[in-house]
Formats: sequence, C-alpha cells, structure tokens
Amino acid sequence: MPVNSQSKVMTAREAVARFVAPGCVLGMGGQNVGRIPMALTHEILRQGIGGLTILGCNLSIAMDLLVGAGLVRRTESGTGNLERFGTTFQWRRAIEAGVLQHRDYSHLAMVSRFLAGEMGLPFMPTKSLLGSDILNKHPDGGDGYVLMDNPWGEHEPVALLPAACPDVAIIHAQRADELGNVIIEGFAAHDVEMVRASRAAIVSCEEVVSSEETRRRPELTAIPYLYVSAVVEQPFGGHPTSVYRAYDFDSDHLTHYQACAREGGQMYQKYLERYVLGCDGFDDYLERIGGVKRLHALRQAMQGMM
Amino acid sequence: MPVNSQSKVMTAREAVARFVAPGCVLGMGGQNVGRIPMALTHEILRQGIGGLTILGCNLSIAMDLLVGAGLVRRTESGTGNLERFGTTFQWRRAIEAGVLQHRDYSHLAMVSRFLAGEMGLPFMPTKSLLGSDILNKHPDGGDGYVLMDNPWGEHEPVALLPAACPDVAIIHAQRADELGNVIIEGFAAHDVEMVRASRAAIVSCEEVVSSEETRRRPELTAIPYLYVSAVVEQPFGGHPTSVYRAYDFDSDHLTHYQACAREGGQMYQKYLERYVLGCDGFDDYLERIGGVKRLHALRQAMQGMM
Amino acid sequence: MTVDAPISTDYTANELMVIEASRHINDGDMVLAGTGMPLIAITLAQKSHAPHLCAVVETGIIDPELLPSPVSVSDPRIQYRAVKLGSLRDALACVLQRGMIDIGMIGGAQIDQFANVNSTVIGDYAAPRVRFPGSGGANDVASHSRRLLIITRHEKRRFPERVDYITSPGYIDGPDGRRKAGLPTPQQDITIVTDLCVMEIDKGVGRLKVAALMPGVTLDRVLDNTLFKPLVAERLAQVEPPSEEYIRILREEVDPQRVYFRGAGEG
Amino acid sequence: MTVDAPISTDYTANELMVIEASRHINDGDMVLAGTGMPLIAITLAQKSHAPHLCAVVETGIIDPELLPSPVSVSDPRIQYRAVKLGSLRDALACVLQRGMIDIGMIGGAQIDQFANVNSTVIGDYAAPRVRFPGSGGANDVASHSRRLLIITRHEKRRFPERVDYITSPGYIDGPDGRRKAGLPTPQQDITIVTDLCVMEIDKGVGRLKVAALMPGVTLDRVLDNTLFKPLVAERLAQVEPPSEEYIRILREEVDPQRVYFRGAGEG
Repeated sequence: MPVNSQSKVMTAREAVARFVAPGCVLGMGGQNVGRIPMALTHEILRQGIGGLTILGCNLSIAMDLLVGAGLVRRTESGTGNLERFGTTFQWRRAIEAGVLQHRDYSHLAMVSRFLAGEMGLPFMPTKSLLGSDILNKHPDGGDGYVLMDNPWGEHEPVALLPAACPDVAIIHAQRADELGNVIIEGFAAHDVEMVRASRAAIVSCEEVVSSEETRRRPELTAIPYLYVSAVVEQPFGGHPTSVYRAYDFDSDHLTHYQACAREGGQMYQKYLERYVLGCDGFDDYLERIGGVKRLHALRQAMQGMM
Repeated sequence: MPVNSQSKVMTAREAVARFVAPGCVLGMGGQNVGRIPMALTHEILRQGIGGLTILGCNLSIAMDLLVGAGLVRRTESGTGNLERFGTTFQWRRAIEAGVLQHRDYSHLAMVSRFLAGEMGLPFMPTKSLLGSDILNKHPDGGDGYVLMDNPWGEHEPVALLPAACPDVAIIHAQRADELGNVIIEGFAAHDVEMVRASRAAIVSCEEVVSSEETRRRPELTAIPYLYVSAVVEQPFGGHPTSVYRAYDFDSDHLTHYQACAREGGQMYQKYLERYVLGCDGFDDYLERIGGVKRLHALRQAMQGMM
Repeated sequence: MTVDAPISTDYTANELMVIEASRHINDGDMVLAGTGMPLIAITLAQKSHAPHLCAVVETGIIDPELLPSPVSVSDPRIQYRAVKLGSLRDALACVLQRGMIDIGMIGGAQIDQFANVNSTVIGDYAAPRVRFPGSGGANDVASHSRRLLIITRHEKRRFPERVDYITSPGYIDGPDGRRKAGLPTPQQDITIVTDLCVMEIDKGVGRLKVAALMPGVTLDRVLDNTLFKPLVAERLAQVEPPSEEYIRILREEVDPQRVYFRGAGEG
Repeated sequence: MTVDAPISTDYTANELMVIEASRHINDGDMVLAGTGMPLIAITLAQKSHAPHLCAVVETGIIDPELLPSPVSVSDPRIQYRAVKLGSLRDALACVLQRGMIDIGMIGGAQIDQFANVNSTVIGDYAAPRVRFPGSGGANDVASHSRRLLIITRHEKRRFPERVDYITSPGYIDGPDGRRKAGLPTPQQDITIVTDLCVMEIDKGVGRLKVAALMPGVTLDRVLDNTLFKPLVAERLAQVEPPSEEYIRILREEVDPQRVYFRGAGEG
C-alpha cells in the first residue's frame, strides 16, 4: 500500500475513533505547560474511551483530565504535575485513593525506555535510579528493571529498563504535512522517541503544510511519516498549554483548571461538562475559554518573547 | 571558564596540533564519498601524528591516507571502502600484510557504540550481529561484545557492545559558528553521536557563521558547542568527497587516488608528496587538484541536483 | 558587573535563600536546574555574577537567555536565544548522564540527614498519605551532577531522620552509600540552602552539617526546625546579606511580576 | 505507467539481473538497499512499477527521489527530495532494527548454500588472503529485513559450500539456524538474483533452491558455476525477459552515464 502519496489528514474525531481503543497503552507528548496534545485528549474524553494505561515523561493536564473522567487504569511516568501550577490533583487523588496504579521512573528513565522502543531493542541501560527507591520500592514485583554489572567495568552496576512501546501516541506539533512528516519547534521533550516507539501515532498540529515544503528542507523533519497514522489540523490544539513561536500558555485557564481539579466533585464535573464533554469539538472549547480575543492575547504574549 | 563567549575558530594546523596526540583514538565523520574531513586529515598527515587508532562507521579515503602514510595502528569500523570506487586499498593491503589491526563491526553496531558513549553509558544493546562471524570470529579474545538473554524475553539473545569514546573526533560540516555550534545538511551519518561521545572534537566547515544566526534558529543546530573544541573554516574542506548543497564529489580525483592506492609503492608516495605532504596547507592542495575551475565545476554539478 | 555593596536592609528570607543559592554558581558553569526556586536562582546568577553560565534545561534547551519569571522547564521564557532546542534525551542523557553538568539544582518535599531527597510520597509507597509529583529529572540530576544544590523552605516536617522514599539519592545511608549503589558521582558535593541556613554534606560521615546561618537566625532555631540532628561546623559562618543591586535585579529583572516573591519589597 | 510488452531482444545479462531484482519490490514497499546493483535496482523500481516505494538509505535518508547513477549511499543523487535527511541511527536503528523494512537488498563476495553472505575476507580471518570492505550495513540488513534479496554475478568462486566468514547471516547451518542465533527474523524470505538464475531459500531445510533460470541459461550451466549443490525446484521457471520499456528506463533514466552498464545497448 503506497504510503508516500496518501493523505493522512482527518478530523480529531475520526483519528481518535480509529486509533485509540479501550484498554490501550497511550503515549502522551509534550511537557507540563508546553505542547500538550489537548485537542486530541478532549476527543478521547468525548468518546469516553476508558481502561487506558498512560505513558509519558512528565504527564500533565491532559493525563489529569483523563484520570478525572475515570478513563485511566494505570500511569507510568517521571512526574504528574503542572510545575508552578501544582500537582495534577485528580491524578494525586486517584493514587491516594488507591484507584489508579502508578509506576514511577525518572524522566531520563522514561525517555530511555522510549529510546529502546524506537530502536527495536528490548531494553535500554541507564546509570540513573541507582540507590533510589524508584528501584527499591517497586510495586510490580520487580519487572520494571533489572540490575546488572557492566561487563567492561569492576562492580559498576547498570539498570536495564524495559522498552516502552505504546499502542498509540498522541502529540501536538507546530506543523505536519499531509503525509505525516512532523516539524517540532522549541523543545522536543520525548516526543520523537515516543512516536517512533509506538504502534500508531496521531499528530495534531497548528498548521498542515504541503509535503513539497517538507521535501525542500528535509533536515527540519523531526518525525518522518513512516511512524504517523493520522494528522489533525487544529490551531490552538495545545491550549491552555504553550506552543513555541505560536502562543503562550493560558495562565488564567490553567489556574482555573487546577482550582477545579483540586476541589474535585461537583466543581470538577462542571468543568468537564462545560469545557470538554459539552463541547461540539475543540473550536467550541476555544470559544468557551474566551474566543478570538483571548487567543489573540496569547499569540501576542508569545510574540513579545521572540 | 566561560564557554559561551569564547571563539574556538583557529587554523587546521593549530587545531590538529592542540587536539590530536600521537597514539590517540581518532573518530572520523562522514561516509564514503560524503562529508569526509579531508582538510583536517591532510593536516594530521603533514604533522605526521602516528600510532593512531581510528574509529568510524564507514572509513574511507581519509583513513586510507593515514594508513598509507603509516600513521595507523588499528581501525574499528563497519567498512573500509569508497563503494563504487573500490575498497580502501592501502587499508586492505595493510590488513593482508598483517601490519594493521582491524576490528569488524556493522554500521549499526558502530553507531550504537557511539550512542552509548554520547549518553554516558558503558554499553549499548543490539539485535544485529547475532549468528555472524562478526561475533564468532573475534580477534580480541572476546572483549568486543557480550551476549546476554533479554530478561523480559524467552531465550532472546541480545549483544551488548562497549561504548566508543574517541579521544578526539574530526568531522567536516557545512556550517559552524564561532562558539562551535554545528549545522549539518544532508545525511548526518554517525557524526552527531560520535562527536558527543568524544573527549574533544575538531569541526571543519565550509563557512563560519555568527552565533547570532544559531540563536535565531536553534532547531537547526545538530551539535551544540558543548562538545566542540575547535572550529576550522575551510571551503571545499571535504574535497574530493561531496558536501551536500555545496559541491559534488570529484570522480576524477577519487579515481586517480584509487589508482595510486591500488598500485602502492612509488606511485602512492608520489601522490602523498604531491597532494598532501608537499602542500602548504589545504588551499594549496585545492590549487593542485585543479583550482578554481575544477571547484566551480563541482559546485555546478551539485547545483544541478538541487 | 559589580553587584556588591551597598548592603540591602529590605529583603525577605526567601529572597536571600535564592540569592545564596545563586552564589554557588560560578561563571561558566554548566548548570541543570529544575522548576521553581532553582530556575529563579540560575536566572539571577545569569543576570549578575555568572553571565556566562550555560543553562541546560531538561526538556532539551541548551544555553538560553533566561527571561523573567519562568514557571516551568517547558516555559517559552527559557527557550529564548538558546543555541539548541533539542530533546529530553539531548539534555538528560547526552549532557547530564554524560557527566558534563557542573552543578545541578533541585527542590524537594523531604530531605534527610544523608541528603536523600523525597519528592514522591508521604507515608507508605503502596498506600500513600500524600502523593507528590515524583522524580521528574530530579533523580537524574542527583545521580549525575558533579555538585548538587537543593533549595527548600526550612520546615520541620521537611527534614525527617529518614525520608519516606528516596526519590533522589544523597549519601543514602552513610559515607559509602553512593559508592555501594554504583552511582557515577560517589563523592558528590551536596549543599542545602534554606531560608534559615546552609547545610553541606560531610563526606567523611555522609551526613549533613550546618555550615552557615542566615542573618539573624540562631543555631537553635535551625535545630528546632529540623527533625534529624545535623552536624554543626566548628566555625559556623553567617550567610552574607544581599547587596541592594542583587535585590534590584531579583525584583526588576528576574521576577518583576512577583510570581515567586509575592509581596516582597512592597512593605 | 505500463512497462510491459513489447519484449526487448537487445539486453545484457547484467541488465536483466537488475530488472529481475527490481521485480521483487512491490509498490509501497519500505526498502533498504546497499550500494551498487541494489541501489540501481530500487532506482529502476521507483521509475517503473513501484513509484511509491519508500527508500531508506543507511546514511540517514528517508524516501528520496532517486536520481540517475548513484555510486554510493552517501551520493547526493540519493538525497533529492527526501522527506527527512537524518542520521545513520535514524535509518539503521529506528527503521531497520525497529523491524519496518519490507525488503533489504545487498550484494556480497561469497554466498553459501545456507544463504550466508561473506563480504569480509577470503581465507583465514586472522591472516586473510583477500580483505574485502566488511559488513557496512549488510549484516544489519540481513538481520532485520522481512525479506532479503541478494544480487551478485554468478561465478563459481562466489558460491562455495561454506563462506569463509559469515558477515551477514542467512540460515547459518540449517532450518533452525536463524532461530537458534536469536535473530529477530527467524523465518526470513531470502532470494538470490544472479545473471544466471534466481535462487530462493527453502525454509524447510534452510538451503538455497534454484527457482528460475535466466532466458537461454541451462540448469547445468548454473550447477557448473556453483560450488555447492543447490536444491532445484520441481517446476523450474524461466525469468521473464525485459520489456523494451524497462530497458529504455534503465538506460535512459537509471544509468544514462553507463556507470553500471558499460557498453550495454551500444553494440
């Protein structure tokens, strides 16, 4: 089947319906308040796809929404938080309540696991984690790592970590072409390794460009189309997080989300209803959070930093 | 010592004298007829720095010159050749004569070893090499790899390869800035992993640009200055190999070199004298191979492919 | 730039904590700092005595010019004029694990007498009383940095005998703890800067020692606010109060929107 | 594009060898090809029946449009209009070792009855009579491709009972050879295309079987030029002669400068 002449551009609804299955292992891109795949996450929420295992380095507001909506069984990551805006409160509460399994790693450990996955390797060594309870207090009966001695050293332990290969990865980027070649601006976090390690990947982007453009400057391609299953054009698809050179994060909305997530209960349900479940797609959400005026201000804030 | 305000631009003579020591492990960038660090290699030849161990994925004409001049003790690589132009004949002869140690790996194996080095890891796993004599007929008594079973699999052998960390790497790129940030156009081969794995690195380039330019588009930086010891500006510094978007390889000169290398003896010594040892720097060499007219033709040949 | 005298008399304990942390950064250091006070401390250092520090941010940012009040390692404010915008692997594997970071800076919810840091859970790991965000890059920074600096508010509950969970290893259980665990930096320098004092690891015993007190703070106050019993330096120094210039830089150039120092300088 | 009849009567054995090899590439295949005839075969395939093949070149080139007469995997002629120009790791680790290559194509100095390939030495490895370039990416291609295609001139010395050195493993020593070695593709399809015939691996015994003969070539001639005794298919096919159109494409669009086919079509 020709792969380099087929457009993979589709709606978020279609992409999520086709590639995100109940009970699947979902890899999430971006970090904290940067390039989080919000539009795709909202679509998963609206389609109510549950029983998910979520993998990432930092897991942030997108993961918290899925946990808060009861769609997540397990997470594996280095952190769950929005940094200055606080912990991911729904996640924290679910762990404290014992209703969510979580496996701790460090950020380097997680990207190492994706690195193994993208290279077709069963594991990746690391010299992090040694001496820590991330190794010692392991909830999975020890299948999360193996210690070995460096065969070329003298009592030099190395931790082997199992490859992480999500069933489907979701990321948000600045640009992608119709074939699925992806351009990332600003920090890339773990997105490239994770997408290439995954069995399928959905990329939402601010703008779909022509593959003619990609072929004119192929050094800019962060991820070639070989790994990408669907391309979704959604301007502001990372809101309320930031997309470098496009728009700043929305501090007010993040603060509001965190207040609802911390409070929980009715207030959180109202957030979900108003901003996600009751929305007719992500553009409707963008209207509800303040529409053109708000988005324009976020663009201007980013321009001021260029 | 401030690293981000110091210019590392210097002559090839100075860079090689400072960073390439007799008996050192030298990593070489580029592949076959593409982006081979010829200007830096000529300088090593003129300075007569010997006892070298050379590492690379493919080792090509630059390595062959150093072997032919008797400066190399050992090589470790996936290949020694110039592909359609033939084997690296001086290298082949030296191995057949038993005067050069060589350790075989595959190209993936070599880049995996550099990958371990750049990540601060003692080794890297691979699923290549299994069942081959690259493992079984090992000349070093078995210290070149270790086989283990994947702890998460069932009788699934994995080969661990030791990290490769050259004392100094030499590469040729299109552009670098005065701090040592490097931009590579066209294929990157193993250059990024190798430079980051090395204790020092000399980068020659077609053009030194300003770090202001680097900071305007930091996604283009292939190697940040942290890993680079010296920057040498040398247009056509990859001749007779090709530098993408700048010039094509010089088929006539490569053919001539191969004829001399195959013939050996007097003829090879004459090549060395005429094109390297007797030259007053690389610009003098460029005059001798045909000067402006020849170089212009190579530029035009590349333009014709753009 | 001279940022010395005259001495300020109008500063908060939090401000001096960050200023003191920034003093541990030498010009030209390669630094990896986590979110919060660490990020603020390196921003201050870059704008004062260490203009040539090279910041490496875990998300993949190499040597940016730090803009005011960054709230996250993913904030666009710390991507400005970087020499490379790359990946988490570029930063955490190819710089940090590669052994190139001179000084790493992190925070933490609990720190114990061996300088072990907990940012994961309070209580039993399997059934936690309080769940924190987790390691992030902190375990990596603590494992691989040549020097480690930890910034935290000095509250009793933050300084237990033993952390509930070692997220980021200090000396683990004594002077040979790091070596026994196989950590690549077995003799790491570790410094804790709080709003009350500065503690340093005593490598001979692998435990924290109070090295200096903040101006106006007594040793008793430190001990009263520390659940473990730290060693105390024979000659207990006093942390230098900040110059007016440092305070100005901190308030006007580092955190002009008062994201970190609410109310500071407004009284 | 229809590149069928009429049949050419003016072609060389080398030309048909490359054309036959190209026929093994399906449109849309992800292909990794080494220098020489493999590169020529995929260039031909892209310009004829497989315009949507995705070429991955080991130096880091993804999906280029192949320009005429490339002489190397580093040739600028195979970087044109790629969707990504990346690294050797991108190609050999993240595509090939990741298991994404449908068909890998290599050459080789020796091929034995188990389809093991030698491109390293003739004679004793420690004291070789002839030293060849070595594996390059060939070992990787043979280890990880779903299907493997080997193109080589059919000369007696190239087909020994046992290769002097296994650079790229075929079935090693029998039907379970690849599985025992732990190769990720234990049941790989292997095809050898020469100027005399096409051989295929018989997975039941892990040995090569003559499957088809080039036009005008007898089985005896194949056997006379093969040091090992290959299996022979019950129904021995004949390789289809090329159409005039394929010959035209090969000569005019793939190798117009006669880098590979000196003298072809000039008689």
